[in-house]
Amino acid sequence: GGDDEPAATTAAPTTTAAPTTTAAPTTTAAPTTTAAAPATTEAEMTEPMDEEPMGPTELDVAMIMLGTKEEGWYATFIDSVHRVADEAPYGLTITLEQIEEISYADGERVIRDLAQTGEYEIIVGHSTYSDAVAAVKDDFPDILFAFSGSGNEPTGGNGYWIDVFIHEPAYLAGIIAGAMTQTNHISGVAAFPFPNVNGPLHAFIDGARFVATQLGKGEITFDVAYIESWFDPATAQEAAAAQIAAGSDMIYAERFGPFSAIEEADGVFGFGHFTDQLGLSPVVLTSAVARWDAAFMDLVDAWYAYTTEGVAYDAPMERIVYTSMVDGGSSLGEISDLVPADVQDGVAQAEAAILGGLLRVELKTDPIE
Amino acid sequence: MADQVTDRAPSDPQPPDGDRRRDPLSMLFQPGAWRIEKRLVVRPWHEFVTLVAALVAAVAIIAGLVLVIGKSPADSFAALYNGAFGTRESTLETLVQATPLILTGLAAAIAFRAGIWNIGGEGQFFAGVMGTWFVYDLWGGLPAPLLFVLMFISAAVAGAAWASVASGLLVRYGTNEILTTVMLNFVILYILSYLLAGPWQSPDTFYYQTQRMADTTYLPRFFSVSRLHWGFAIALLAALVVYWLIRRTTLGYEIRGIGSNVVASRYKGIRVGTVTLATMAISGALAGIAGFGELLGLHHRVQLDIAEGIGFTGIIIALVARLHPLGVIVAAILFGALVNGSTAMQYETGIPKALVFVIEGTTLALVLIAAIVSRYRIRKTG
Amino acid sequence: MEEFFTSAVIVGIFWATLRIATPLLLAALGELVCESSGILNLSLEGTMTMGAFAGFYVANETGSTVAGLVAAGLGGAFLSLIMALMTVTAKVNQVVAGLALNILGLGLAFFWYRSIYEAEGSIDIPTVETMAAPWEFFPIPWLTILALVMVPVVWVFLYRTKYGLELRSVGHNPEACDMRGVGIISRQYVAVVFGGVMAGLAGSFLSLGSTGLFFPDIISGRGWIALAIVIFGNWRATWVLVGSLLFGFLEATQLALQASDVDLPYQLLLALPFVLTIVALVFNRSRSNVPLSLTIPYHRGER
Amino acid sequence: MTETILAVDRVTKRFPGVIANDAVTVDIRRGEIHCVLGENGAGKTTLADVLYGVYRPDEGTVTLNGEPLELQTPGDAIAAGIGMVHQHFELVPPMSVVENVVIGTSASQWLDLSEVRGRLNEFFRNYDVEIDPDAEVGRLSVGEQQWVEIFKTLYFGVEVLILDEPTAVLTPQGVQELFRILRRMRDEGLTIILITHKLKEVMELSDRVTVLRLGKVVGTVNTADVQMRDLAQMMVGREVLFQFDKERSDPGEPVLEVDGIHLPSVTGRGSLKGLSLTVRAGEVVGLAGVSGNGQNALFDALVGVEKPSSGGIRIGGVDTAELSANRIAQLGVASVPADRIAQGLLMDFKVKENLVLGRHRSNPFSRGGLLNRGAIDGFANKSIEGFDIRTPSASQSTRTLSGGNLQKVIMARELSGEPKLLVAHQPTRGLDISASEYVRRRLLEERDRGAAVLLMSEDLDEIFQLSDRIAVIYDGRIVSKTTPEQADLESLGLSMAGADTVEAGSA
Ligand SMILES: Nc1ncnc2c1ncn2[C@@H]1O[C@H](COP(=O)(O)OP(=O)(O)OP(=O)(O)O)[C@@H](O)[C@H]1O
Ligand SMILES: Nc1ncnc2c1ncn2[C@@H]1O[C@H](COP(=O)(O)OP(=O)(O)OP(=O)(O)O)[C@@H](O)[C@H]1O
Ligand SMILES: [Mg+2]
Ligand SMILES: [Mg+2]
Repeated sequence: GGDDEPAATTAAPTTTAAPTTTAAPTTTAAPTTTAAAPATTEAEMTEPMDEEPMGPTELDVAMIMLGTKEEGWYATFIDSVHRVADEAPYGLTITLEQIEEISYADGERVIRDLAQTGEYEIIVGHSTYSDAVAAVKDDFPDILFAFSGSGNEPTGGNGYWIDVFIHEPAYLAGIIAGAMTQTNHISGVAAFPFPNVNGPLHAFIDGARFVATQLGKGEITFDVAYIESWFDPATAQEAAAAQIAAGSDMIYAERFGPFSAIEEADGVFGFGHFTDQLGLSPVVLTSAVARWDAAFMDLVDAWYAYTTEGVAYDAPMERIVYTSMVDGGSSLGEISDLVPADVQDGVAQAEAAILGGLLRVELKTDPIE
Repeated sequence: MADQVTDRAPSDPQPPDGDRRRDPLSMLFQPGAWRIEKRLVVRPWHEFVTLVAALVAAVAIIAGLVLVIGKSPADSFAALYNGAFGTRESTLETLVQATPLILTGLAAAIAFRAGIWNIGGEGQFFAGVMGTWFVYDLWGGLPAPLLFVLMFISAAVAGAAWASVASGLLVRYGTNEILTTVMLNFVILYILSYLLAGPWQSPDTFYYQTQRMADTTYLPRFFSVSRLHWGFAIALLAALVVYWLIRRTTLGYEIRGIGSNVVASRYKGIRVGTVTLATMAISGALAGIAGFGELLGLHHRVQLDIAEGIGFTGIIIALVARLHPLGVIVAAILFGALVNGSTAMQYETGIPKALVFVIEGTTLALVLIAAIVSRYRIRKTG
Repeated sequence: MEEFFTSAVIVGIFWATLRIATPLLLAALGELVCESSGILNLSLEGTMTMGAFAGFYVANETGSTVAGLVAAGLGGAFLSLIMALMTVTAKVNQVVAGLALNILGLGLAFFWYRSIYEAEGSIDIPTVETMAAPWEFFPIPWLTILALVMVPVVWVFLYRTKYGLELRSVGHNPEACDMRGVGIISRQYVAVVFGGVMAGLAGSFLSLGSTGLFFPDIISGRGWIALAIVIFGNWRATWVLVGSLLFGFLEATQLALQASDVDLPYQLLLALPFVLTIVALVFNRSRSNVPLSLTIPYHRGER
Repeated sequence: MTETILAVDRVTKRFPGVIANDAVTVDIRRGEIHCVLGENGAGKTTLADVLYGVYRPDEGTVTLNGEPLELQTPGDAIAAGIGMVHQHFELVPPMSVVENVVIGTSASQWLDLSEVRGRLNEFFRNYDVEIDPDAEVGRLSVGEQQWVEIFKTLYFGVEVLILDEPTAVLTPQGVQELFRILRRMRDEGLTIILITHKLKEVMELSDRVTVLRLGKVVGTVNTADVQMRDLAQMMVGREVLFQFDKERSDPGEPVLEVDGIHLPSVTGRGSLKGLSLTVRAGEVVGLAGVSGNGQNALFDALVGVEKPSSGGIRIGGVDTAELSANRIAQLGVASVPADRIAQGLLMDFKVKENLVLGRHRSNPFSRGGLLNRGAIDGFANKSIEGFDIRTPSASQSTRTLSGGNLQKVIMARELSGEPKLLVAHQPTRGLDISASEYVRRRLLEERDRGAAVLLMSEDLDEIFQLSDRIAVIYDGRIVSKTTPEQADLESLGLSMAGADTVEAGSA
């Protein structure tokens, strides 16, 4: 129709409305649908009733990790991506490429190379890589970069910073611990004194102290061992063993490893972190589970809006953080049968209170002791 | 031969087996009258041929593994090459990888020249990083040129100091330096971790990391497209300086001297202790400068995993380069190419990261063997 | 603070010391024999990783810890066989060969693991039953017993058998042995591979003995510490034992301190074992037993 | 007894750049003592090593008792009944005598040292030698180590025994002792091949002699039929003179004054127990003694690598007891160490670099910390010229130089500074006649120039030839002093063996 166009315009003053009216819908449609494929306009005009899937049908996500994907932090993220993928938002087929063992030092190079392959629409990593994202993101404006965790600095633009807090389920776990401890001594085995590490630990002890006072069990002592590594189960296990020796009988396993030590001792129980670890060991009573579904979905939305409507990426200059079980950032894992019914009830009540907004679990991120 | 074994007194059942025939590899070379013997002179093409053979073997093995996991070797090697030298960007990125390795390679080379087994390049690298940050932390406000000089000196001094702990113990108490340097690698990481958790921790992040440095302290880059920074030039310069030091100065003479024969050196009045201290100081300083380059050239903030095995890789590079300062440059660049190429391979063709290590390890092992094999020849005799 | 000295804590430290020392002791004893023959094997880190994986894999497949241990030994033997080929046969510089094999060992184990367990998120993290304790009164994995038993075994082998004597002679003066018809190559192969088997077992203690998991960085520096312990122990089995226990004790203590209310910057606690090892070494002034031709390759009839 | 036990037939052995054995043909008869005579590098050791399975010949055959001998390793040779005592000891220093003997011989898998110790003591008693079977070999004197080497080999009960220059480290009595034993062994039916380049020994001991030169057999003769002079000619290929005609010396001021120094034994290099000694300008003082009596310790103290615990050393009037090695060197002290490769040279260095070792920091060889290559090259070429060092170029790797040439490098280096004091320890050890002649002449030239020369040697001929005065060291002290004119081998040998412990006053 390119040739008639000048004709139409010249015709306009002379001839009557007839041509212009026909022209009207196309001309009005034109600006809005420039980004979209021509098929869209046809769809709109022919069958406006039932919507054909529009725009992209595939979303390729690349995820880079400091360690291996067994590590809880990544495992739970991968779980979330799979859950989201199963729901196929916007009818998208979402695939996840996982790249392990990329050190902070290599982050920028790897992220840049990944972007250059042009295969990935979203590239996510731990917030260790935020520096790398900051360095790379402007060279690849079409790609959405994201990093998760409490760590680093926001980058804005197409660099999104997402996070979740799991102190609420940790609090609930603490209730179990406080109710079940014999020795009034409970512990945590953790990586580094970071906020995402300290938050749940504080909540865990608060939950425990809460019930302890309720049941008049008296003062609960708490200690945490930082093993100075994101993944060293052997040391984590020794740390737990030391705590057990020191009289602790409820151990919050912020890292992999303690359960095998706990299994050795009797009357000692553990709590999982990040992922639902009930299946990992018989001594696990429950887990504080991190859920990235919502956060990841935000990324998908942002990307989709950008690709389909050309809505510019505009990452907020602070974390997009899902802080509670209410907004879906976290949940309490399955509870072991070893937990007495009345305790389970107590937990259920507390959980309800949290979900109902009646109970606010305070988030403390300062190092313990 | 068999009868000779039976000839032996039954009282001594052990057959003599010091000979090459019982030596699996050599058996391959021992049909009849063929004989392995050492070359009096090893010509470049000897080395070249064996090197090529080694690379072919490496390629074969890697191709096998790639097939095992059901990927295409052709694509994989294409990706490997592209990742290493395929484009101008990747070539420059390879040089970026090589930059710290040249320096830690030199650090190892000069120490080994003196017969001192400095396995502490890793720790001395971090000492350099800490030295750089220390100055920035105190006098970050100074005019850039002055600040650079101070940071550079401080990095070198810090690396030297950390190395001197080991050499001091070695000279004073004869404490084995392999042990002390290995141990000190661990110690300094904990010290750094402590600093990053406390005094040095960036107020606005919770990681064990410092604040990001002001961009006035970024080392200038050569091409806008790449990350190749002045650290590379510094590394090349360092290689020339070390070469000159070893060959042209009396200190270099004495360094090689105690490396060649410490007893004779002492008899001829070389102060072995002093030279040992000097050598380790230089070695540590080089590793420290590597830290300076990585911090100001790439990362701009101190982190615990700012480097991964750079010190150890430096040792490999030094020995692959036969401790020759200029050879170190080549070896480092090739290693950088191997690292980048194989990571590219990883996401181009979706092979697991694990295979990257296998590729690096296999190639290294075969190249090392080739270097030795090239010193021998097989001759027909009798 | 006084709470720190409760008997429970002391007992805890005692067993923890043994547990932490076990992999170090196994690896260090193997390395002791290896170095006695004149070969410095720096690839312990990689060899232990191989053992940790091989043991984990087989135990996971068969459900038998013993089978796992055998596999771990073989896994270690495999990498050390490459080490022997490179250093004994091809006479590659031992330091660089060791470092290269560290990379290779880690890679092979990780590669193998991945090509078998394609873990997807938290669903299927493979685990194995951790090793049982031998007796009621000995509440830690029985591999520890083996490690302790290996101390006198290695000592007797090195100092009370003909083969051990010859192996040590090879480490001091291979030419002298060659001139006596003592097979150098065979002995060095035996020593290196023995070291590999021990390192493999050491690695498997971490996967089968303690955590029931495998992951690439499972060794995280313990191989290096074992190497240090051999030197610290001045190439004597008994002192290697002392070194391993000392190290285990310090590590256990610092973890116990963290579990107590004693308040110290924990990084300094973590650094303590390494510092004290150096200090101990400085004050160990007895004559060195280092094998005189350690790292020096032997070529017959060359000079 | 003319039956051939070992027949070497046209054996050729090449090394890169050298033909060490060139179609060598020898027949060894059962129960004879057969000397193999030749200059350094003539190919003696190589021949022995071929017979012992260290090398496999490139061409030619060896037959033992008529059977072709296909040796792959020394182990095979031992199995076939051939034993060898090497020129350079093959011992494991940190281990005891017994353990050294056991290596490769023990029958059982379990070590039974007591049994070996028993047989060893028997041996030692039998040949009356004083060695503690449990002593650490590294701490034994060179002479004692020599015995250990011999007994190690005999322990196998071999039928052919090869000894490669075994007498280098023995006293005259020691040599006599050894020869007595060797004769006895021969009479007991053992076949002995003795490698040497000392003509006296050949004449005294051997039944037949084979002379090698440059890898070729010059001839095999019955000892009875020849004169020493003939052998010397066969060996060197020209006339050799045996006596130096050196004119009397006129000693000047004392240059070296050692006054009762004590030095505790460090790393088995012997100890000094109040040794006093004076060497004047322009004289050669010969220090005779069995190795291991403190010569090493004295050498170390004089050049300054060890500090005496008490007593004084004055060189040119300066107290050097506390000075560092290179400060002492700067006083004009030159030294020729006993083990040229271990103590004198950097084998990885170029020849020219070794020629300036020790003076590399001083003018003109270095300026402001930089090596002055021009000066070094110039000096190197001059030295190579002046000392007739056989090397392709000044930049040749020292490693490939021959023993004699290595020694020349050291002499050139040490003498170039016109030293006030020259301490020479075993300067001709392992060198052949021509090389030795050269070195000795050089020492005398230094004396005549006015240098004080202290010559430590275990070769008494050398001591007699060169010395103006002779002192005997025993157990870290000077036990007797004499002159070549007054002294006779007999008494000297006795005091070397510690017969007279009469402390002689300082000279
Ligand atoms: N392993 C070797 N590699 C190269 N050349 C060698 C080797 N061994 C001996 N040669 C050379 O072969 C020749 C013969 O050496 P050989 O040691 O047999 O002489 P020799 O008669 O024993 O001398 P000496 O009296 O010094 O012992 C010499 O030129 C020597 O340098
Ligand atoms: N390792 C070696 N490799 C190659 N050639 C060698 C080697 N060692 C010695 N040679 C050759 O053998 C020659 C003689 O060496 P050797 O050590 O036997 O000295 P020599 O024959 O005893 O001479 P001299 O009489 O001066 O001591 C050397 O000049 C050198 O050419
Ligand atoms: Mg010679
Ligand atoms: Mg010889």
